[in-house]
Amino acid sequence: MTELLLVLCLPLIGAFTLGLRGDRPWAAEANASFSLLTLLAALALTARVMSLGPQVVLAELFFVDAFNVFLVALTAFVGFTTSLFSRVYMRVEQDRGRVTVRRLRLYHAMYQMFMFTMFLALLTNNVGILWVALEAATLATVLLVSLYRTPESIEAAWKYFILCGVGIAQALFGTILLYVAAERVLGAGGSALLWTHLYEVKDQLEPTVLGIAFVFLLVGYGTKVGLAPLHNWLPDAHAEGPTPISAVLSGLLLNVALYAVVRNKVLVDAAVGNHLPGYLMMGFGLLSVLVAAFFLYRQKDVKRLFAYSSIEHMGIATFAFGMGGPVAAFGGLLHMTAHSLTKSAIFFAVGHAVQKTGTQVMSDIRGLIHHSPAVGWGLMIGGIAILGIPPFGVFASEFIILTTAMRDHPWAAPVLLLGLGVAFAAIFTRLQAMVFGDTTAKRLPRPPALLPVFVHLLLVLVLGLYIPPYLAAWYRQAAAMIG
Amino acid sequence: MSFSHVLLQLIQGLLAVALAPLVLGWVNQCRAWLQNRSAPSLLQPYRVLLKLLRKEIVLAHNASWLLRCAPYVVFACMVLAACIVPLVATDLPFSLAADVIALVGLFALARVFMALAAMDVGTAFGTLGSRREMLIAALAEPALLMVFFTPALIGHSTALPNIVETFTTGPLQLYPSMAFAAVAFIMVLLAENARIPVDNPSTHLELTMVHEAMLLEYSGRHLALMDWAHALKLMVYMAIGIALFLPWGIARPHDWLGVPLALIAMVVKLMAIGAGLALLETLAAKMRIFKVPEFLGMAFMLAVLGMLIHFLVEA
Amino acid sequence: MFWLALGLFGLAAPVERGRHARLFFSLSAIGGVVLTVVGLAGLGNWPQAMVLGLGLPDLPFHVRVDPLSSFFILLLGVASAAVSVFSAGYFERGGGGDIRLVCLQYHVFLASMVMVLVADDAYLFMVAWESMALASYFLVITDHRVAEIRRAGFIYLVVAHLGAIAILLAFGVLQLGQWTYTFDAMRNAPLSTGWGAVAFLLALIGFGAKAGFLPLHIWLPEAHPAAPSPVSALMSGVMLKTAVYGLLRVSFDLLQVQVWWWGVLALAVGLATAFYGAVFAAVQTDMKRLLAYSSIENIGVILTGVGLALVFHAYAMNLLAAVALAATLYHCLNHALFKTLLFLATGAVMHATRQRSLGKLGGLIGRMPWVAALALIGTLAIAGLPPLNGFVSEWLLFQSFLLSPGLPNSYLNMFIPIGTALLALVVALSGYVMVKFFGVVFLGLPREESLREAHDAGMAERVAMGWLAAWCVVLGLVPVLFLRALDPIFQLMVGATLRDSLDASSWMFVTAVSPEQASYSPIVFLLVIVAVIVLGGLGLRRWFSVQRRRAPAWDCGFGKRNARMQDTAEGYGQPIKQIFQVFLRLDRHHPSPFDPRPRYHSRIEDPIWERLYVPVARLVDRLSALVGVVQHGRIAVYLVYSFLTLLLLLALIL
Amino acid sequence: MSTPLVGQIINLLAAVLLLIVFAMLAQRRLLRLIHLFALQGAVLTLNTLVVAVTLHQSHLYFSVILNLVLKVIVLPWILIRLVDRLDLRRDAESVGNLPLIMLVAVVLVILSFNVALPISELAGTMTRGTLGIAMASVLISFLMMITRRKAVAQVIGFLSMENGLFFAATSATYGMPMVVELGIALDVLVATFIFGIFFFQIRETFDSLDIRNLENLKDRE
Repeated sequence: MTELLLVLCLPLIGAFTLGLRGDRPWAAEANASFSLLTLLAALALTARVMSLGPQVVLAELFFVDAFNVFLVALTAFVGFTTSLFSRVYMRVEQDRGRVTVRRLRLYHAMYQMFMFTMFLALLTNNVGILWVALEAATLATVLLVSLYRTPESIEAAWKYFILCGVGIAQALFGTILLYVAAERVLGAGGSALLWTHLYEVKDQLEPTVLGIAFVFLLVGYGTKVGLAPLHNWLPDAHAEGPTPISAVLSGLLLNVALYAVVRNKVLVDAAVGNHLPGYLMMGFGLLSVLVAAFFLYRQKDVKRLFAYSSIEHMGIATFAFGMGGPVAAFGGLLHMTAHSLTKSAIFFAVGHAVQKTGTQVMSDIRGLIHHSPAVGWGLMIGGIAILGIPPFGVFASEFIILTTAMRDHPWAAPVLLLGLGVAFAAIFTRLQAMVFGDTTAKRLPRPPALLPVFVHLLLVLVLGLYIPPYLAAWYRQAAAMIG
Repeated sequence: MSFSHVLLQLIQGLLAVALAPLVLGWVNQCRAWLQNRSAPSLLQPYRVLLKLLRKEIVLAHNASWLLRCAPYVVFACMVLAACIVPLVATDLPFSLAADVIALVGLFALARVFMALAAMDVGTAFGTLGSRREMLIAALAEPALLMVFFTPALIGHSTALPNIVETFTTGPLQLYPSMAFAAVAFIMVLLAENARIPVDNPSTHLELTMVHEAMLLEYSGRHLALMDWAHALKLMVYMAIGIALFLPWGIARPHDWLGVPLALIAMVVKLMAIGAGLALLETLAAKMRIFKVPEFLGMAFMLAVLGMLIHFLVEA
Repeated sequence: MFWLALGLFGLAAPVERGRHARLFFSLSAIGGVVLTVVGLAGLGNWPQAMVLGLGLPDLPFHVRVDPLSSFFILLLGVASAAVSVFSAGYFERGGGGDIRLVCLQYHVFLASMVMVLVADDAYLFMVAWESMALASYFLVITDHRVAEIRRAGFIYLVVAHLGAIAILLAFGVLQLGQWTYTFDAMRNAPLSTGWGAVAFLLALIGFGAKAGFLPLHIWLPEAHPAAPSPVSALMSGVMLKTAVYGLLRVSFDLLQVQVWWWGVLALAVGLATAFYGAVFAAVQTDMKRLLAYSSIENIGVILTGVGLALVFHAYAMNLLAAVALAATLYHCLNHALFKTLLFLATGAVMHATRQRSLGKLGGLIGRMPWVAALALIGTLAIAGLPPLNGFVSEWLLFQSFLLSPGLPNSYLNMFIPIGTALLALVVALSGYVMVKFFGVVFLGLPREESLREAHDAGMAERVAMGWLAAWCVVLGLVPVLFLRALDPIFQLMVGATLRDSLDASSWMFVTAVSPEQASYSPIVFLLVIVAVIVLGGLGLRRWFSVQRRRAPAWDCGFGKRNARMQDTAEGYGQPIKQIFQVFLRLDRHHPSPFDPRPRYHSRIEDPIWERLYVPVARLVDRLSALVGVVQHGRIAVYLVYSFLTLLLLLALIL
Repeated sequence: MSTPLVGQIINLLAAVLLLIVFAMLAQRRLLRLIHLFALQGAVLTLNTLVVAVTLHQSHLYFSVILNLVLKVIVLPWILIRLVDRLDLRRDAESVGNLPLIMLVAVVLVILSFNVALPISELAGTMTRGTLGIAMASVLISFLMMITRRKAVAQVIGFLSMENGLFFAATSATYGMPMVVELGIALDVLVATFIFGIFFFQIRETFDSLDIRNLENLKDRE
């Protein structure tokens, strides 16, 4: 209860304080410490939920169960590490005169605001509020994408804004339809939009309406997940914004959007009966993997490269959830976790690499391990992890997903094989060229913040070799709930 | 394995080693007659060997130990081969030590040593000879193996004594497949023993020679051993041919009376084959080195045909 | 018990940060010896399994040692012991790269190979498998400033990863959903023949990518020359065998039923690979490339044996299957021994001369007698000559080929013998290749002045190579004893025992199925040959006492003979080039007769690279160009995408 | 006041809404577009009011006020202020191939009617017939966003899409729960502000609001 409120309020308070005082030199530290407090609160919350089980609080306004609590913990953690990274990163940007103090204030305030929207989206019990939160997340990040005020960044932000706005509007329509269906069962008024109530009656809801509703919801939230062909905003936004923002977009926003999709899918699945939603998600997933793979093959910009790899991995996770069943769902959850940890770590490393070489063009980044072995190895290991090579967590999830796919949906296996193969070749050849060979990197005034990178990678490594029982228990509960 | 067996084994081995130059002499004599030249005496090879053994050894400056070991190894291999092939009797203790495949391996060992030794000094001719030798061998081996396949199928064994047993015991039976195999075997024999048309044993014309080119750096007893081994090899091949294609007369196990008869039979057969060889060499002309693959390919085809015929007609 | 060795590797790995590379390498050498003992011991006794705490939930790491895996552990132990000792000397004298990193990766590599061999569930197997690939990749690009080396490493890892995905899918077929990832569960999984075939094909592709079956071999000739010699030795000698192990494990252990055409497929691929490798090895001019292609050839031979065993087993002729399997396993071990030995020899040569191209070596037998002598043993062994070990496996393989006409399938009866002939050709060609290798490197005159001050290998190197050479000889001389030790494997895999045929005659004689069939005794070979040499030598000295004289080599009276006149590697391969031209992609350019400074050069390329991989790459290029158009840049177009998606889905759902 | 009459009124208003959306789709002049948008908001409010009065839905009154304030007064006011600041009063743009677009719009109307049919059958509200129109106006606003080349016009399309959604909410159900309504309204408001900020950013970077300048980030050489 209190923890939950803390998780929600701390970022909000942080947003306002930093909005007012964000131009002070200690802003970055304040940002980090707010994130730290949030993380502690989130941990307390998870501890509570682990001991007492799912809870619904504040007049059914919020609820916590196995599914969202681990996402909350993950979000808080990545938020904290990213704030540590951004502390150093933004200082360097400031030294280089790419951002003014006023913009830094905006940056910090919006960072906290974004975290708030994430937690709100995860914790709310109300389908409508979930929508509101996700829209707000767009609003919070869009100004950060255009933080540098370069033509490209403004263009990217504009596209991000319009595409996600439109997409999310479809989601609202879907939500309305959902409400229509729910109202008949639960009667008018607030309760008809509460997950807790909806889940109780999920098999009495009207199939056709929910079918149509799901289409709108999938297109809407799918835009934010970055499923092809709705993904076009994603690479631009990732490439042009500040790197910490790319990290949280990839690591958190996509996850939360996928969370929304999955929640709705469970509902619709139960109502519709036939496996249609699952097949839709599988289709989107496979398409995303393929399209992303071929895009990866032709990238020149390092941040775009990893943005597309996010699309690919979101595709894999979507495919997993589409397959359904406890095992596949387990794989999907594991994949979400491992991906957000790994990808944010990669973006940290990339950020430092870009600052060292002063370019995002991969052909100009060479031999990182000579001047800065830590950054080089960080990037290398992160890349290896994200490419699904053991003993890292991404491999564990891909192992589960691929084997299950081979068993239950063999037709999908060749597509996955092709997609993963092309993606591997595409990413690895660039990775190798950037890390090894003769160097083009320069020294930096400030030592890079590599702690986050290696903490993340360590966690991913652990996930690949040993999943602690309580975590496994979470996963299994969540998987049982959504599978 | 009784004492008599060991004795028999020793006799055969020594006999083979002793007779090998004679066979060579006989072939040369026949060839001389056929080309109506005045023939050298039968014992000429012995005289040559003796002369070489007495001569001093001249080694190139950068000749290594390999060059000096090779002749002994090659000679030893041939002696062993001569001990294994049933020449006069089938129940030789050593014949258990190798079937035809192992025999091929034995020849390969000798060949490789010869080829390596030829490369040792680093003259153009040595390497030329060694690479041609290895090439011919590489192409001859498949054919040889296919030749062995048919009798192995008939005799359900790759051990020469057993094959001889199957052919000699029981009613006389005609195997058309064996005819093909025999022709193929003769072709392989010509190639493996550096005879015309593949190689010319009696020339030192640089561009055509194969076997002789490898021996250019040898002198004295080394050369003697090499030549002797060469003669032995020819004889062993003939003996294999006999064992496979006209084994009648070879002494069965435990009939000691058969041994003298077998000796006579062997001499006759060797003389016949030698004459035939000489005839072939007279009729054929030396071919270009890159015609050899076709020649051996032909042998291979014949052997395969033999095997197929066995499957179609006899099995 | 094998945890001792494993722990040693595992422990050696993290502690690497010190600079005492020598200490660690010798430690791991001891580990190798321990593994050897463990493997030998494990051959006899029955499977013993255990479960580790790590792994996925509900899927802890299962570990199991049965005769098959302990055989490969033995193989790994023998080879790694030698390589570690060698590396102790090699890397100290600057093998290139950061010694500590190399040390770490080297031990991770070894440890992961052990894990692959003992893994008993799909997950652990895949983890170990990929870590193996990764560690070896990093070892390959130790000297990553060179562009070709990076390229080689890249090709290697991509092929390896694709193969790994294929293996993963194969396991996906074998498992029955719901976390049944342990091999035990897979063994008992009822599987339709169709699915079994899918699993087998996936496994063949996956493990083939690692082992280098045609046409997945292309990484091999790139990666082996790129890596430091000890690493190439390990990769070629041991890592390829882990792929064979995987194939055997899946096809004989996990898959319950075999279908005859699987075996035929394996047989065909194996023969093609072997032939291909032999021909290409014959025309190489770089000694490590040559050895790499010869590895491809040997792997082909091994696969041929696997194929035969599969065919026999599919027709329930288990005894013959056992013979074929014996040949296969024996050849695995042999190849691990002599290929490692030869790669170490090249390492020593490169250290002494800084040369890798055969065109620049020669005459080293005088400068490096030790290396030359040990390399000679390896050369004779790999050329398949009695009485060394290489010949034993080939003899067994030929025997099982000769037994094939018993098959109840007349097509196979007629085709398989022709395959035998192809095998014979391969064996003979490998003899050709090895004569070329040894002759050009060690014999003749030094082709460069720099070679005159080449130094012989150090003590560590000699010990390492001596150990391997000793194994070659022993395994060559007493095959029976070793085959008896292997017998549990045959009982486990094909449910037949060779005991009676092995015990039929004395320990000196190997027999395939029965003494009447065929027998072979290397001991007799050796004894007679030695006896003749000794007697002959003594006799000659006794009766004909002549003196020996050194003189310049005979140059046909030409008088200006020099090192450049002797045959180069290129020249030595020329006849093969001529005869097998159809299989090679070679661009040759002859000088015109009026050329003042005539130069002849010819380059050999892998046709499969041109005909298969380049087109695929082009296709991906074209597709990605196609896809690129989608990312159009115009926001309206993007809106249209989501608009159409929406309408499409609506149409779909109504 | 008998229900059918009310129903007719509501249907009438719905028809008017559809008409307005078509008009917006065709409208070239920016200022007119804003006026139309305000009008759309007004009609929407009226419609909600009618429903509220007839059915005494207390919370609908609230959303009536919310609508009135936000969509009729505030947003248009902001937009007009922006237009003044960016002096776009005279601004007009060419709207591609108008007949074709109209045709597509008609097709969309038909489609959305059919999609909405099953839903409106089981929606218990008396206003259910208008759900099709709501969906149609959403899709047509979507179409408008696709066809427009000026940032402002695109934003107006976005806002009118929101209107359509709101209309859908009132017609299919009697409005969403209060919290959600508030949240949505807040989002829309903030969104408009941010759009405003963007106008200036775009303007000062590209010195034009033509979004054809924003086509450089792409993946094709």
